[in-house]
Amino acid sequence: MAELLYVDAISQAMWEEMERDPSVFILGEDVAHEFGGAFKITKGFSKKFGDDRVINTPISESAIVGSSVGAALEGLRPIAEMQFSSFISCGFDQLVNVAGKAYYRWGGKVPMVVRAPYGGGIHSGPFHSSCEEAYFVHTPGLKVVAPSTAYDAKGLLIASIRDNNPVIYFEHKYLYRRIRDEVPEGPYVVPLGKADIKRPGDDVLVITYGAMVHVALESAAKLEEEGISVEVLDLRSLCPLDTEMILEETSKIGKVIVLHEANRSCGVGAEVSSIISEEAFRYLEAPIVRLTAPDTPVPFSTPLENYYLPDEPRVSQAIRDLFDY
Amino acid sequence: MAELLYVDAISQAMWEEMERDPSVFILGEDVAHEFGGAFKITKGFSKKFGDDRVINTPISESAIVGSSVGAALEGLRPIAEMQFSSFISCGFDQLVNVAGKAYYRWGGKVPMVVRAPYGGGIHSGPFHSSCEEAYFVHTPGLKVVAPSTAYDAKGLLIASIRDNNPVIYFEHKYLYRRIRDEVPEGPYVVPLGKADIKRPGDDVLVITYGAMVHVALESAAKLEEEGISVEVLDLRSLCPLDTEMILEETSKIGKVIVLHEANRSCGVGAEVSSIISEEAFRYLEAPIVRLTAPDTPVPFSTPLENYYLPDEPRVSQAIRDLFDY
Amino acid sequence: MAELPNITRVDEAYTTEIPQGLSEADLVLIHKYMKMQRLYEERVIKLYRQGRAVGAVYTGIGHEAIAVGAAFTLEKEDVMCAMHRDLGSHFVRGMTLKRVALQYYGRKEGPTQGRDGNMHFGDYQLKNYGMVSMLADNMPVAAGAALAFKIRKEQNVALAYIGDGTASRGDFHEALNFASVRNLGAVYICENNQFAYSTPLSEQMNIDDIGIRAVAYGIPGVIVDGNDVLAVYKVTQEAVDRARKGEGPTLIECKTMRVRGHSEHDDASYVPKELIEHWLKKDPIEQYEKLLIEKQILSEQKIQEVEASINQEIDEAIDYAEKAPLPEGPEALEGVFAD
Amino acid sequence: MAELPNITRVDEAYTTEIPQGLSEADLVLIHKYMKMQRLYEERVIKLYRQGRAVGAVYTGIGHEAIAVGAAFTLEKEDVMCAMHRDLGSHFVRGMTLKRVALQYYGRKEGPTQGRDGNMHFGDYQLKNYGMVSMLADNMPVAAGAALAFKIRKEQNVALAYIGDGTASRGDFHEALNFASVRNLGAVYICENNQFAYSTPLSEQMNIDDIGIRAVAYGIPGVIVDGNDVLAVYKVTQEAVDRARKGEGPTLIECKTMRVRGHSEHDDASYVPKELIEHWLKKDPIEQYEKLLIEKQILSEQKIQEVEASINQEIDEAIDYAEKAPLPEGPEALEGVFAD
Ligand SMILES: Cc1ncc(C[n+]2csc(CCOP(=O)(O)OP(=O)(O)O)c2C)c(N)n1
Ligand SMILES: Cc1ncc(C[n+]2csc(CCOP(=O)(O)OP(=O)(O)O)c2C)c(N)n1
Ligand SMILES: [Mg+2]
Ligand SMILES: [Mg+2]
Repeated sequence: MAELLYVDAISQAMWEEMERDPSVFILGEDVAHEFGGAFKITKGFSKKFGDDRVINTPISESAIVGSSVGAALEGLRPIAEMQFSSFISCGFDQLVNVAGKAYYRWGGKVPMVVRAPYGGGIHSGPFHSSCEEAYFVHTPGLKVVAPSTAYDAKGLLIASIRDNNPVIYFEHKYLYRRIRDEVPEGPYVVPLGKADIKRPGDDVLVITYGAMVHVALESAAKLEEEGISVEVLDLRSLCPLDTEMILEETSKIGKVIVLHEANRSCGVGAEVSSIISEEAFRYLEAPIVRLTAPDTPVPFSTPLENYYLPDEPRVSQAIRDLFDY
Repeated sequence: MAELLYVDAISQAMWEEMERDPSVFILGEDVAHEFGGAFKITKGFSKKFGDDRVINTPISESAIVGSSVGAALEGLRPIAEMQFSSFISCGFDQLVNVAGKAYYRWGGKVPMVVRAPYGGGIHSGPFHSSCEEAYFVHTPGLKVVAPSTAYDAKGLLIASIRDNNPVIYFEHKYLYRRIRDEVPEGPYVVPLGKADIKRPGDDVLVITYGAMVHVALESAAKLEEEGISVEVLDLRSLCPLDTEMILEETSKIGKVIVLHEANRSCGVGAEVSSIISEEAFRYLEAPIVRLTAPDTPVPFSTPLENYYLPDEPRVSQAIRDLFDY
Repeated sequence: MAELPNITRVDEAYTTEIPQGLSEADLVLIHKYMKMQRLYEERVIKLYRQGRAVGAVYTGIGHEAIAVGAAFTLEKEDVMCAMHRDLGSHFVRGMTLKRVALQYYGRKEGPTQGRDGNMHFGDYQLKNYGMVSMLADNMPVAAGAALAFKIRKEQNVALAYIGDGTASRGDFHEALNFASVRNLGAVYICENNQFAYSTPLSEQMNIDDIGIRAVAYGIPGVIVDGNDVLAVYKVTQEAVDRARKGEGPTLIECKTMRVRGHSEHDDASYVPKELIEHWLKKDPIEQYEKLLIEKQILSEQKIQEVEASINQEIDEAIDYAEKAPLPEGPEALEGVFAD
Repeated sequence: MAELPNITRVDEAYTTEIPQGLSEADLVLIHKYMKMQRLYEERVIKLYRQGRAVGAVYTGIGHEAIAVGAAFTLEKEDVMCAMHRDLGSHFVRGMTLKRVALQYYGRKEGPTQGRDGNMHFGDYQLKNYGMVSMLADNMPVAAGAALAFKIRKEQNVALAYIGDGTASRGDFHEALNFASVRNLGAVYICENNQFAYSTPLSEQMNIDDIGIRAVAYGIPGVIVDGNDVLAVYKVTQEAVDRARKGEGPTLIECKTMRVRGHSEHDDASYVPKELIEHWLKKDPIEQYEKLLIEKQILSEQKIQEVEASINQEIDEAIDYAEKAPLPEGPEALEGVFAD
């Protein structure tokens, strides 16, 4: 099996799905022609699939999302690219009120994917580093995924494209060219709603997703030397959430850290923490710890951003503290 | 002291602040002239304060929010009315990226209020009943309040107008003409960030806000007869959150229900629950229970909406169950 | 004012020539759908006053020529995105009075299964997209449907209705620009009824005609008398033809007047009485009936028969709806996601 | 094409007449600010290549006439909302090279205290609003500042820069419409550099001139050669005058070309070479220098002195910035809310 970069796994998923299914098409700013998108993820797609299936749009996020809804209602499967996830705010209304409510209100099926390159660690400041997933987890009718590996990136994107609902696919820019793992050629699916144990362990459970999975894995490797056995649970899918696995692992391990790089208040960490304290209270051996970014914009300057983002030393320390509780 | 309707307390707060401070002005759809807004809250304001301070806008929520930011940066104190809170989605980007980040990024002060008539129970379906507060609690740089009484409505609105930050003021449409309580004439302030015990009690703590405060009070009155002493804590301010009082009351009572009518996942209830389980774990005598609307749009038809909204019987039952835990 | 390129005005006179492609049977059908809208909405107003209808009531009384005239140009495979004054357009597309009544009563059997109310409905089978409250949100959606047609090389069109107030929203701009630059077969019908709730045109925009905004997108703009059903039909048909031929979108402004309140809880006291009276004299149904009688297509008596028959259908629909079961509470949880 | 009402075109020729109100000292200053932008940005490109600058680098090389020409019309009390190609406009308004360098290096002393990077800055004291990435978001904000001036009966204006790509966003429309209907003193400068990142105009819009969109709002539109600093100054000055007199907003389209990549990580291989070469021949600084020499306002030698002095200031600024302290990590938590 070939090792692929995270970013190439995303390209491959779209390429294969577009080959397989003529109803899949791509639209977004700068996605077409030789250029192939700000991150070159659709490079070569125009040549292969033609101008009708790889569409450059004006800078109109609301029209991008809204017209994706229209095309999806007509049975196509649009993949809309936000140039950076931060700009999803400009298409927010169409996502929340049109995409998210069509099926519930009048049975309109909206099989569409919005790809949202998100996350920090790349020195890009408030408008190119933010994490928006919680907004959409809070919104009924939208599914939300956030892969951490190339394997998951491909499988989740294929699952998202085939899903009959609007899916927001948060792909982490920091991982694009930093993460590489084995990815089968040809289509396969990582089902939405299934978490994955990225590393099993006994003493402390770290529940996380996206780039923070790798921070957690770093901590786990380090703490193994200190005799602490850390399990890393990668949520992968934030809506639907794999409540079952969250509760099962919690009940086995009893000490939980929820880790993410999004802002803290009303984030996915809050949701996971409260599900656990509602439904696995009696298994808890210590308070559930949330380790998240603070409630500030993502700052630009390196020391500020480094402080802002949870990192291995702080994650490891939190694990140690919890282990010692 | 005069008893005032919730809706009239809102009008009075704006009226008095506009009399006191020439930098306060109002803008929004249909707010001006004899008409005075969809809920008549600014009726009479045009006559008193003139066309420059009570401004009808086109249907342009993004321009309403964005121009409020501009006017606020120039030292005015705009009060922008969303006709219904649901339409705040159309001004979301300006709120999140412009209003919320100006001070952090470059020191631009944005003293503005966005009034957002929200909430269900009025048979208005998905687009006129929704609750958006969690989006903004999750967003750095925005303050969020949600009064439950006429007294708080006035005092919190005055505090919001005087605050030097963007504040989103969620006023509950269901309470407009249903709630009436004593409201002093003349300006007073209910400080942002301070919760309020609406009814003290010993056995079970219900933490809530907005219209659900009254549901909780109904349950508390009812359960008193059954010998269960219920405390009702009204958050009033959702950001900043009165963490101190939440923890203090939790540590005294030990059994907590968080109640709201917004969608469940990543809602304010999740935040409160996880703060408690992080910081008051050892005081908890039972799992924290969240009682919220489900993760669906707000349905229109009466039986559906009644099922959707937490109500006295279900709140009471949850309290009984928790009491018996 | 200098004439603008690619802007057509047909707002002067009432059309008396029958547009090509409309048979006598069509003319009668158009009349029937207009009448269905009028009579049903008049009934709903009564029900509302009696406290029998649930929720707010918006009517399109006076807008029937636009609702019906524009929708009548569409084929089955076309997509329609209506707004709150376009009940007649739904009838044109096959919606029944019974299902509309079920919708207004929040019944399980209705097109939204009680999940949404009054005009907030659509029908997937009929290709009528569900109305979204957020004004102008249907415009990019219609562009997207047209995009799907283009990608699949189908010659269908997507038609969306909007109001004058709607033309101030960002999505109006993004949709028209996108539809234009991708040359999509979308037709936008702007019902300029001179008010957005309480706000007159003069506080919404600094121009006299919304149709001229087409200039900003390099597409045809048409300004037409919105109380003249045949004129509305004709210009829409031309736009639909262009769209089918791959000649891109059109913006059509239909001038009319909201002769009642914004909704039934609004007394519209902010509207000058004379303005309403002026427009009531140009009632689209009365004018059309006059024409039909002149052309001997319908008689007074026949019209009364049509009314009676519609009223009976309305009676039955309301009766059926009032007795039809409501959804059960827990059904609120169903249908958030498609399988 | 028929001429449109209230649209002025001054895009044919290079202006050689000195606009009223500009003294010789002004002309020299304008040159200096343009040069400061050019030389600083050229330096930043070097630093970027050496890996010394943090984050992305966007330049306005070729846009200096617009950045400086438009900003030069403003008074201290006016508000300016610049974009990412307008470094020169900040210099006009009093921003120093040193503080800009501190910004690029993410230093504590910089205008955003390291909280944001490169062109994403503003200065509250100078009334330069901080640049927001979301294109067009600055347009309603400028309208709001103008609204404040109107409410307080001050004759200040608010000026916002945007790009051609920006003109596709909903906020473009909402802001222009709102500014027009409330008659606000806002001036919008659209820098049409023919590309939005990789996307040429032909894929952004179906019209030749963005300036004509003014028609949709009933306001003056102006189309001007964006490489002619005096022409840009002149039409902006006229718009600013109108705004001060309470005559409402103006949309000015400045035609230019992005002669480099979108940012320094973009090789712009999608741009036809000839197009760039064509525009490089019309370099705004070279053209302006030619004029100044012709008019004997500057000499070749004097220009070299100006360059040398700016370069020295840049050396000092970079040197200072490189040595200046970074913020401390925990400072990330400060300053979310104003007291
Ligand atoms: C984005 C948005 N903002 C506000 C509203 C509230 N609202 C409902 S109808 C209406 C007036 C609509 O005016 P217009 O577009 O002219 O349509 P009309 O009702 O006159 O037919 C308003 C402001 C809304 N539905 N959507
Ligand atoms: C709302 C929004 N969408 C996408 C982007 C990403 N983006 C940054 S610059 C740019 C191109 C801007 O084009 P234009 O407005 O013509 O300005 P130019 O860079 O050409 O000066 C894009 C798409 C953005 N900043 N804002
Ligand atoms: Mg209207
Ligand atoms: Mg450009």
